[in-house]
Amino acid sequence: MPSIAVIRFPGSNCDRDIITGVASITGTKPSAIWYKDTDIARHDLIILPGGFSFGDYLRGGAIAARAPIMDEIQDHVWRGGYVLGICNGFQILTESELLPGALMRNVGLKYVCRDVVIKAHHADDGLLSAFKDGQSFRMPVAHNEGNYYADEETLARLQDKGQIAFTYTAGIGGDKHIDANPNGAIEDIAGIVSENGRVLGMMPHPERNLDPIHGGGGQDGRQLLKNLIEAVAP
Amino acid sequence: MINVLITIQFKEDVLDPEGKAIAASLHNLGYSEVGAVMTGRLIRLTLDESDTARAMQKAAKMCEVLLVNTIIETYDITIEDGEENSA
Amino acid sequence: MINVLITIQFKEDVLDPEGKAIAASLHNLGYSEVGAVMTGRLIRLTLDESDTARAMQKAAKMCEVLLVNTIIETYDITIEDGEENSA
Amino acid sequence: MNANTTTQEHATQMGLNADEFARICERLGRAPNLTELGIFSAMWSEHCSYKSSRRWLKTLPTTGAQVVHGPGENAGVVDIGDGLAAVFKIESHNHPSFIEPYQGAATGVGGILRDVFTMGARPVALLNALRFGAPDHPLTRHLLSGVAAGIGGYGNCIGIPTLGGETHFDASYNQNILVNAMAVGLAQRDRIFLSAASGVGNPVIYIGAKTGRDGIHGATMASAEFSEDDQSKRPTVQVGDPLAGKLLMEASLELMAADAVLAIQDMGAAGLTSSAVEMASKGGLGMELDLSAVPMREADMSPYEIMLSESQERMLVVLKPETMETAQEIFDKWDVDFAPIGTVTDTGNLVLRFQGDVVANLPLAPLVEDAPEYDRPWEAITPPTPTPNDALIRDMPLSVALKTMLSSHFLASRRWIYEQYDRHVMGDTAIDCGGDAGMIRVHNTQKGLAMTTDCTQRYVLADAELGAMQAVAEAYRNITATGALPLATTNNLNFGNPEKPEIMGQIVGAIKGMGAAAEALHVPIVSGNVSLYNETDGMAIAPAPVIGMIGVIDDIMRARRQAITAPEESIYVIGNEGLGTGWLSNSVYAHIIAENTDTAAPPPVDLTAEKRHADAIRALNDKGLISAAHDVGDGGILVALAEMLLAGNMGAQLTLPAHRLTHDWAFGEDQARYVVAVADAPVFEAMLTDLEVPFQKIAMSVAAKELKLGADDAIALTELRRGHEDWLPNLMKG
Ligand SMILES: Nc1ncnc2c1ncn2[C@@H]1O[C@H](COP(=O)(O)OP(=O)(O)O)[C@@H](O)[C@H]1O
Ligand SMILES: [Mg+2]
Repeated sequence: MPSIAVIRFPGSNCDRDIITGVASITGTKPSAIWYKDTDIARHDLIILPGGFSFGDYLRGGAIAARAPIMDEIQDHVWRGGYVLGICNGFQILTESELLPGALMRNVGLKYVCRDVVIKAHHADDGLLSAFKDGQSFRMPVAHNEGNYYADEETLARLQDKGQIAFTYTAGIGGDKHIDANPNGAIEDIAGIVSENGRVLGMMPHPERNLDPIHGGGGQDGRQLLKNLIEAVAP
Repeated sequence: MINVLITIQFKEDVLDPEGKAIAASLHNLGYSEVGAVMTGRLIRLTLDESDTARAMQKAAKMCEVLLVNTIIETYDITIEDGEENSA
Repeated sequence: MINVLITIQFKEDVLDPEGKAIAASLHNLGYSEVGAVMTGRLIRLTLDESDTARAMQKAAKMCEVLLVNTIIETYDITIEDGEENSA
Repeated sequence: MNANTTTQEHATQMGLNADEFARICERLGRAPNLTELGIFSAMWSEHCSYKSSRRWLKTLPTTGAQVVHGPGENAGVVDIGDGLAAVFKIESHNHPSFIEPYQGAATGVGGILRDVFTMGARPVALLNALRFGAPDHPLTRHLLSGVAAGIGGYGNCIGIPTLGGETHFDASYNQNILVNAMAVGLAQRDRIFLSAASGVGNPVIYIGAKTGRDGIHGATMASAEFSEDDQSKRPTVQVGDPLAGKLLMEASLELMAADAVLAIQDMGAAGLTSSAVEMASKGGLGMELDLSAVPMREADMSPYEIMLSESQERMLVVLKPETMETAQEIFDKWDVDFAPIGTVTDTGNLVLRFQGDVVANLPLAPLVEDAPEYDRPWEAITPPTPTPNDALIRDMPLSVALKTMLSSHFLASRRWIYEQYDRHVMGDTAIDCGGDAGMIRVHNTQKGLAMTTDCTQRYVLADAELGAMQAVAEAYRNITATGALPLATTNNLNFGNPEKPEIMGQIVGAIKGMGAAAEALHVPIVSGNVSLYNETDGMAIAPAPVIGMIGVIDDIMRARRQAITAPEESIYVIGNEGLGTGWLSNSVYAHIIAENTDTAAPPPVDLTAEKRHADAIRALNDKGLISAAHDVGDGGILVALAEMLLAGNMGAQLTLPAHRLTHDWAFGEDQARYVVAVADAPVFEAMLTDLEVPFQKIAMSVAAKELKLGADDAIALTELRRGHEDWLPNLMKG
């Protein structure tokens, strides 16, 4: 099993959730690392959890992205380590330019918490390697700023290099009366990976749909996390 | 066409947690010379109007009616050529 | 002590849904003379610094490092006595 | 000491009448100075002293084997087994939310969370109860969007799921909206922290955000009637800082876990004043504070302002002296201010120093014990007569009436609101908004904790005693429908001006009805809040004694939702119509379809039947016989059934004989009833027959996405859904 650590910033609030979720899959609790501690060297996968790091003041993830621990994470990436950012973690990854583009305010100008269905894209290496093309997952999103934006050139590059990891797909709800895309993200983008496939950011919360008690009924989040963990240590 | 710039800030006694967070972050980044930080919003409008005084008046009305939360915020209106009016 | 005003706006080709929503509300309220509406943020800092040129430089650095997401935003810095610099 | 003594004129400005001021002077043997008068006015305000309601609140049932701490603490504490306790309370932020809906609602959430974590509990869920004016009133959209965003803004950021609530519209709230927020927390039963100070000489520590001029005199404002043109009383609006709230919460819980805390109290209404006075007086001791040591956000604050500020995210703690260093480390880690500001004394006085001078010296006893208590004159309610069913038009096809009702402001989906709330954070959500009650798993256990808020104010307006009883009964059913056992109650009494005998009559009636129901249903009232003077220019709100309730289920896998998700299940009503045909008087049907808005008699409540039917539901569910359950409330049986079908996207065919399919039957709001879906009908029926509980099979679920009401009446689910889901988004679009 890969060694996994979860970074906690002041205002992170899905740290316990992802720790519990991962532990229920691997049988081992990921380490929790307080952002003021900077020793992350011995871990394979670093997870930046959801929440409101530093209150999301200024812009979601902006202040956390400038914390010293992000230099360590940068080094970890250069060393070939893996990083997963969920929701606020994704915002931190774009703010720190570990991933291209930006997460802007939802077009609806409101916080949105509801289920979405996302479709995965396969890549031969990196975190997407265990996904099948078109494999779909249902799970909740919950965010104010999930509206992914990239300029044309960046977008073309993302498409070209297969960096679009997840896209929102198909309406949901009783008779699919709820839009597929919850936030106006360009090209329905729900998650992207870095060019080397090792840094993944996504808005939906797999840790919120992996237990039999969870409302969606399914456990798609469990499968999604399993795929990621498998990719880190096949 | 008149371009109007409206800047909106918190009233003096109102807590500005965002300003506080930004100040702390700038200090952490080594900018110890930063003192108080205050945040606000700005709104830029074009008005199909030729008279600056009237544009000013209308903008003030829009601020009161919609754009500004006058319970906690104050605003300034600038006609883009430079005139200014405080509220 | 130097007072610095930073105004931050979306780049031109970045969608500003809030601006659009405000324009629609103003039209609903009968302000048909309102054309484009753009929203932005402002940040006011005091700097413990005596030289305006240096203050300007430092503020620009802070914008690049933290205050502005240059992928989607542009900024202007004004030293409160009136000097201005565009980026 | 400062010689600026006060006069009646000052007292009047602060909301104290001549009797009250005279009593203060008498007990002090002198006139108070301005700071002291401010402290008295806050402590003796309606908000802090409950002077109009206290006498009646004492009559409520507050005990039971499950009760660990009843009213009088920051929140109620209930034993949920296995050494664990649930800690919960509801609180209003009505006036501030009308002035500034976003911040008012946000700080309301922050405030109720502090009440819960002050007791050593980790908050695990939030709920709310909201009342807005008529949907087409010019302020409604602005207030609703601000309040919903504010509740989400705080709750989402601090990372606690919002799992339920209720939203009603009524013109009586046009100028006085209601924003009640409830928080639920979990603690070790033997690790509850209280506020009574102890240990003479022990340090008193201020923790949390800095003090500014926010909300000075908020408590007195919450105790005064509004006048539309009176802006002068409006204090600086409090702004919530959920990040500061989160850090304060984590630091406080860590401090308590480190065994450093002797007493702890949040600074809520009346800020430092009420927290210091309460801690010292509950401990039977005294306290001396140096106000110069209080962390301040603004320059030149006076002692008066420091004592009365309602800045958010602050607490007062009495620490074990030997733990100062540990405490300091914890607060450094979380970047939270930590300032020793005084000591516990044995003088029985509150002594305040500022820049070296004593600026106030008040005996605590008069502040607390001598707070006025009024036996206000009240007019007993005369229960109105019911509108006979025959006086109501009943000729529309059932399907059309159903669709109209489901897309009315009474029953339309509240999704637009609750999609703005994070409902899944903390990872233990089993049932979120949109069902009867919310439910979380008690972390690391198999136990479920169910929770709800309820009140049907049009019933209360018609008959306060019956209406309040019904509110308790409905909350009880909502918990029961999930399979959980209701445990205890909190309440928020929202009323107009108690100095009017008819309003006082509503208050007295509601307390009686609520008490009787809580007693009969074994759900003691362990906490609560009173919000009076919800009036503008003499117009009082429709009274809303909002009930918050929690319940527990031992095996969360047995929790039931309202969605019918399988075809060919039998659908039953449990319980029967009170008058044999269905109670339409003052129902949603009467208001929306028959356009009869009389404040006519609401349905009667039979507490014995409520209890018996609920016990039956639990017994059936424990045997695994129920696959979906929903209580029958607003709109009656057909609305309940439609909601279950919409939730599961499943059709149904009514199986009752045509002559039984009346409007009275379909839309009557008789109490003590549930609609359930059942896979094994014979066993189910046999068991109910044994239990002597009335039941009736009404329908079968079918895969076709349609509700078939009879030979020539049917409606597609999409059509029902459209109006139901679109009403609120359309309203908010304007
Ligand atoms: N303000 C709100 N916040 C969260 N959930 C809400 C709110 N208003 C209504 N709801 C949800 O909408 C559903 C319907 O509410 P209500 O009509 O009061 O239900 P019931 O009649 O079963 O008590 C409930 O699940 C409730 O939790
Ligand atoms: Mg309800």
